[in-house]
Amino acid sequence: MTTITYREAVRSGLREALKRDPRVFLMGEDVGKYGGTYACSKGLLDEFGPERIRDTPLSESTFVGAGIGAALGGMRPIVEVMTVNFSLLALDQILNNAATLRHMSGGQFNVPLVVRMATGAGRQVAAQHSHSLEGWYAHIPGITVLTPATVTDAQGMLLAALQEPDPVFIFEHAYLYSMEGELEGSRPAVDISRAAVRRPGNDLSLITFGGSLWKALAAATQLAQEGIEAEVLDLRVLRPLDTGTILTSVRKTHRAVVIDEAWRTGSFAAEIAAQIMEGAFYDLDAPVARVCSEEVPIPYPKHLEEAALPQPDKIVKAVRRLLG
Amino acid sequence: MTTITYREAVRSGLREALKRDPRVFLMGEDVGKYGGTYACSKGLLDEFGPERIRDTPLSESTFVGAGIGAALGGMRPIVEVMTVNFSLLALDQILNNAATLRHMSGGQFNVPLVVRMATGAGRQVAAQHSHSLEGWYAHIPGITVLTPATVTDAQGMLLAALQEPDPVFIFEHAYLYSMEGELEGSRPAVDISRAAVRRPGNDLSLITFGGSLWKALAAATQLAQEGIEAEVLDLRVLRPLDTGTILTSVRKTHRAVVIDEAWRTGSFAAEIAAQIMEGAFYDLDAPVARVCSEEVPIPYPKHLEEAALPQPDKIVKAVRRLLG
Amino acid sequence: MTPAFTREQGLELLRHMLRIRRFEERTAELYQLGKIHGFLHLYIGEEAVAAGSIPSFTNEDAIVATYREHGHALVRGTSMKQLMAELYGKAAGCARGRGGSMHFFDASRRFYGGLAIVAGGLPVAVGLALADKMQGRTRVTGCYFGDGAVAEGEFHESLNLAALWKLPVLFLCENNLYAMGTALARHQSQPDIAAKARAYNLPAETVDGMDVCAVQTATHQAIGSVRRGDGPYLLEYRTYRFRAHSMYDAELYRAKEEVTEWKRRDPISTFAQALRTAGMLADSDLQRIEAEIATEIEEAVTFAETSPWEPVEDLTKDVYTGKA
Amino acid sequence: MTPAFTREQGLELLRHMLRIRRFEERTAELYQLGKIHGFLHLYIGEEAVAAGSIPSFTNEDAIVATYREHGHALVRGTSMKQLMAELYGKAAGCARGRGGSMHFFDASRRFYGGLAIVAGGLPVAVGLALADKMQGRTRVTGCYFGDGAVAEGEFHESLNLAALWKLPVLFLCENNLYAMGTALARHQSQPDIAAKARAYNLPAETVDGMDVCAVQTATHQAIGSVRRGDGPYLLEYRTYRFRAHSMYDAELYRAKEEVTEWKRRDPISTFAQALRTAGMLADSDLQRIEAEIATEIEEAVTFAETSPWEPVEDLTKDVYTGKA
Ligand SMILES: Cc1ncc(C[n+]2csc(CCOP(=O)(O)OP(=O)(O)O)c2C)c(N)n1
Ligand SMILES: Cc1ncc(C[n+]2csc(CCOP(=O)(O)OP(=O)(O)O)c2C)c(N)n1
Ligand SMILES: [Mg+2]
Ligand SMILES: [Mg+2]
Repeated sequence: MTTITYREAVRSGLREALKRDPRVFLMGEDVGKYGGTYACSKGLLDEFGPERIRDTPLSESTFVGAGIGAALGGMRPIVEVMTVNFSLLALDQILNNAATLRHMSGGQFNVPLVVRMATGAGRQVAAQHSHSLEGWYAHIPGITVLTPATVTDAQGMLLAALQEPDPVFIFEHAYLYSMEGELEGSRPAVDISRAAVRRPGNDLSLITFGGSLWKALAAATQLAQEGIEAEVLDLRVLRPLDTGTILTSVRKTHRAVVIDEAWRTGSFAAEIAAQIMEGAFYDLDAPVARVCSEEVPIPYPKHLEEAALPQPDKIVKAVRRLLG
Repeated sequence: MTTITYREAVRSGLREALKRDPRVFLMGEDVGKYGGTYACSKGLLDEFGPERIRDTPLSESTFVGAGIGAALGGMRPIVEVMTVNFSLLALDQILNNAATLRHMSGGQFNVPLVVRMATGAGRQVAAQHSHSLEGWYAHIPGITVLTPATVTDAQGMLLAALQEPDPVFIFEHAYLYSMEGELEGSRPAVDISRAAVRRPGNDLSLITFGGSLWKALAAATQLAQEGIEAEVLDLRVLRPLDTGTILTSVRKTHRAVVIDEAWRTGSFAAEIAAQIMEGAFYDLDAPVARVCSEEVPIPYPKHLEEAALPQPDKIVKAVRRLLG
Repeated sequence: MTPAFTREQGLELLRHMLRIRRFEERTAELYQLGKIHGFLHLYIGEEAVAAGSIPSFTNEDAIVATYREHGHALVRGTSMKQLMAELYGKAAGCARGRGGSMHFFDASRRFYGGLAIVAGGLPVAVGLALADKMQGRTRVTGCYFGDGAVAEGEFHESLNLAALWKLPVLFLCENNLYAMGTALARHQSQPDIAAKARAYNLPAETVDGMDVCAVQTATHQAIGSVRRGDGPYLLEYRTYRFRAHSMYDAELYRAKEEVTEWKRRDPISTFAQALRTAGMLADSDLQRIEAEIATEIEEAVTFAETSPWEPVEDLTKDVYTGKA
Repeated sequence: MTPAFTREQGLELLRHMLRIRRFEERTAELYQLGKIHGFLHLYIGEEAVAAGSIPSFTNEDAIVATYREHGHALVRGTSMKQLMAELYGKAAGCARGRGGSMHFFDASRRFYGGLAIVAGGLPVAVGLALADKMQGRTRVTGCYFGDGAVAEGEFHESLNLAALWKLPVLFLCENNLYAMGTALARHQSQPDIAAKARAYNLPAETVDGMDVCAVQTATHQAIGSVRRGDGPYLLEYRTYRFRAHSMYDAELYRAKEEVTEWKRRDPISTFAQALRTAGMLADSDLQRIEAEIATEIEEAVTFAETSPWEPVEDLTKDVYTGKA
């Protein structure tokens, strides 16, 4: 097993993808000369040249749309939208073209497009740069939504995504890029249909994804010291959702807390809670609880940002309330 | 009481607003010479002139952003985004500017902007013109989201919205424009903080909003013939949500079905279900059920479109399942 | 207007235009009869553009069009039966009936829609051209859009990207002087669209869009330039729509006289007259062509009437590739 | 470069530039010390633009700027204490500390941000100008943005709308030749930005942005034109950023020699030299100014260090007006 950073994992996934398939190329703002805002594509321009590592102008709608067109035209584009915050500018192309073209054309066309973007808060970059909108994307039929939380997934999900015939969106939590982890397995290919149990436990289920996984695991460690064994689920794929694994866990533990960095109202955590109720109501010993962000544009100062976001201690408190 | 169409109700609300306050003006695509795609502003250009009834170029991001700026500058703009389908192009302005400016500026600025748009499916206009994205908007802190379902609300909510110091989004279901209804009360001013019980009942709660209200009422009528008395709740305001009224109803009926025209996964119906679980878990005799749209770009042919959307018979079936 | 072609070529152009005209006249009737639903945007008056431009593309080239694309699909060669079935919403339609009038697709002819979000096709066309360039193919992508689309940000972004990367895309602006009810001078501060294109260092030309010969000559030349690798090109066709924007439109925004004036320049009758003057068209030719078209239309209607609906069970087929 | 002003005026311009330079040098140190967090974009090298342009606006005029706005706020007159406190995230900051470096706001000076979505300020500025025009005020709105913003759709839409409606807005493009790591010629097919503006029928001029006198003259004249009601105007200032894009940037995208070359044109030293040559600046003047600025900075740092944080209880205050 090798220890690498999440950033390096993304980079090695990109490199591997570019090597494997000549149809693969990367485009986005500053992916080339700059090396990527988060340095995920550093060195790739030198290695693969400007035809395959393409710096784009600041035109999110058009370079995402161009990714759709290039996919229709037989390429395997990886489009980097620098962050989810700017992806709103491309949302029309995503919802109205990428997600619909296959169905709308009666199955004649498909759009094998991969879009990567950084997401999430926690780095004091304030209201306009701290969104967590994965839940919005997970609402869109026709696309797949991935949220790698480990270095293995950061590398392997990209490669798996490139095997899909339909659009895949990969949300990389910006806070994780510098995190180190162990790369599992020798071949960088991972399943992208199932949730994963990251820590087994019998007393309750902590269900989460992306950057919040590590907060949930920290909470679980703390709870273990109090004798509470939490099972920690990493959803990994928000659409199509692996409801089976969620229900299996909750049927065992009878209690669940969903952790989601999005604002609480209308969060994807609500969907998880609703599905648990629909599928395991009679197994529940208590209502499913949610730990989400406060309903506020994320503020800059550390103390306020921390107060706005889910944190291990808030998860622990929610668990105590649930059990108490 | 006067009988008018929903369209006329919107128009009379607009006229009244323009008369009351010289700072009010209307802008959007084809609101002027064309009279509005749904004829909501027909005649207003003649009555109020081109300074106050402004046709814009096709530039959703910019004319919504200009509405934000005009609101900051002391005006009371009503921006019509022709339909929710095109509002994605303006979503960056909405999320990153309209919704955040007050908080982000430490309370120095506020944005008294009203945005109206048509929403929903049911008129065979196919995948790109049939979205129901109110749930996405209801996720955004800093804005108010209204979904008038009656002629009284179509007229009165607009006037109430113009009294708000912060941005208000009004979603008019396109299917309702031709619907006739009784205008309640002599003064067109309505509350925009509370949900409304549109039909009282004790056996279960049908919770919905916008265009689906009429489907829920139709289902309730049918259920009544079977001796089942459904209470029908019209949420009216999706943000800030009137959770109290929802919980009061469910605590009485012990069962609920939420009806939402959005795609099921990640719908606002999930939020309602989650809140009911959080607030009334021990009052529930059965899991909260959802009747939403199928997870498919809405198809053009009538039989497929009907199959994709919530319908009275699907609601009735869901109720039978819940009770059975 | 002296045709620089043989009699056969001249008659072919005339036939293309007449086929569009008669087809659409019939669809308008069928709409009144309740056979066709949703939005129906007629191309009548603008036939010279599709008829004069589409034949200059090869089979390998790609076409991206708008919701006003009946003419483009007809000239491109999709069978009238498939198109009529699509308008009926039948499974034998060119998009399995899922899209109707606004969403024609035909993979066998590289016809990528039928896209109904104004300007939404431009980025996609840029991407198709990018794929061709990266794969070393000498194909051209033709992207049709209206004058209204010129105001949208995607026009700007797409022209810049195409010109920056010297992509083989031909932008074909069908300037019919109105975006719905908004006249060109009321939505463009600089109404000369070709002049705009030049601000991206992109060659551009304004063409008389009522003159099928002028359209053919200019388009042929422009496609040649693009195919040679000289980068993108824009053609602005000055044309006029004789009918309402869609089937619901009171046409409050333009004077009857203006319409009458433009009808004097009817592309079909003026071209027929020119052919007659050149001795290329006899009354019997016209009768024969009209009769053939009438038969084709009848057959298409019969086909559409008698062919089956897509079964409801297939509703979500093709949302994802290979999944029902 | 012969100053056409009095000694006092000359020294004032120099002081403005030096204040920005020294302030930012200090913020860079404070960033390294962990006092300032998040993104910090320095303006060093570009001081002549803010110093030469902002004073030509009246107190009644409005300013909309970007995330690189320290200089603009300083020249506009917001106290350095408030700005430093904002960078620290303290409650006495110009935005209660909620925004930090990218989000300065000051209602008393009509300073509307500090907006961090590239090009997102343009529509807002257009709207502010619209409000002024509708209310018959002769105010001007100044909108600052970078060369990178020119590629975004909102640039296009906003220039069109402003020119179409003859709105009193001055677009001030700070063309520092790079959008992050992407050089102008690699993001614009036509790198002459003033030429682009003319394609909207909007008067435009390119100005030497390293020469504070040239900036002042051109800006003064342009604001006059806008204020007279002649409609919008665009100024392109050719300038250069001496530092990295933000605090994280390996500057892989430009040659050291290029930076050195531009540093020879340092707006501060060249202007100081010109003043000296004109007999307007003595060493003692410079020492005095530097000393005053040093004191001001020390006081600002002390103020920021010692002033309190916003209490966590106020986290959601101002999300909605009047609600906690
Ligand atoms: C982004 C977007 N905004 C608004 C609409 C509604 N709409 C449909 S067609 C149209 C006018 C388009 O005019 P133009 O581009 O000139 O095409 P034409 O209809 O004249 O062929 C409008 C406003 C839309 N479909 N997409
Ligand atoms: C819409 C959007 N896309 C991307 C970014 C990330 N980003 C921040 S600054 C920047 C470069 C902007 O360059 P320019 O407009 O020239 O301004 P400069 O930084 O040179 O002052 C980018 C890409 C953003 N903030 N907004
Ligand atoms: Mg048009
Ligand atoms: Mg720049």
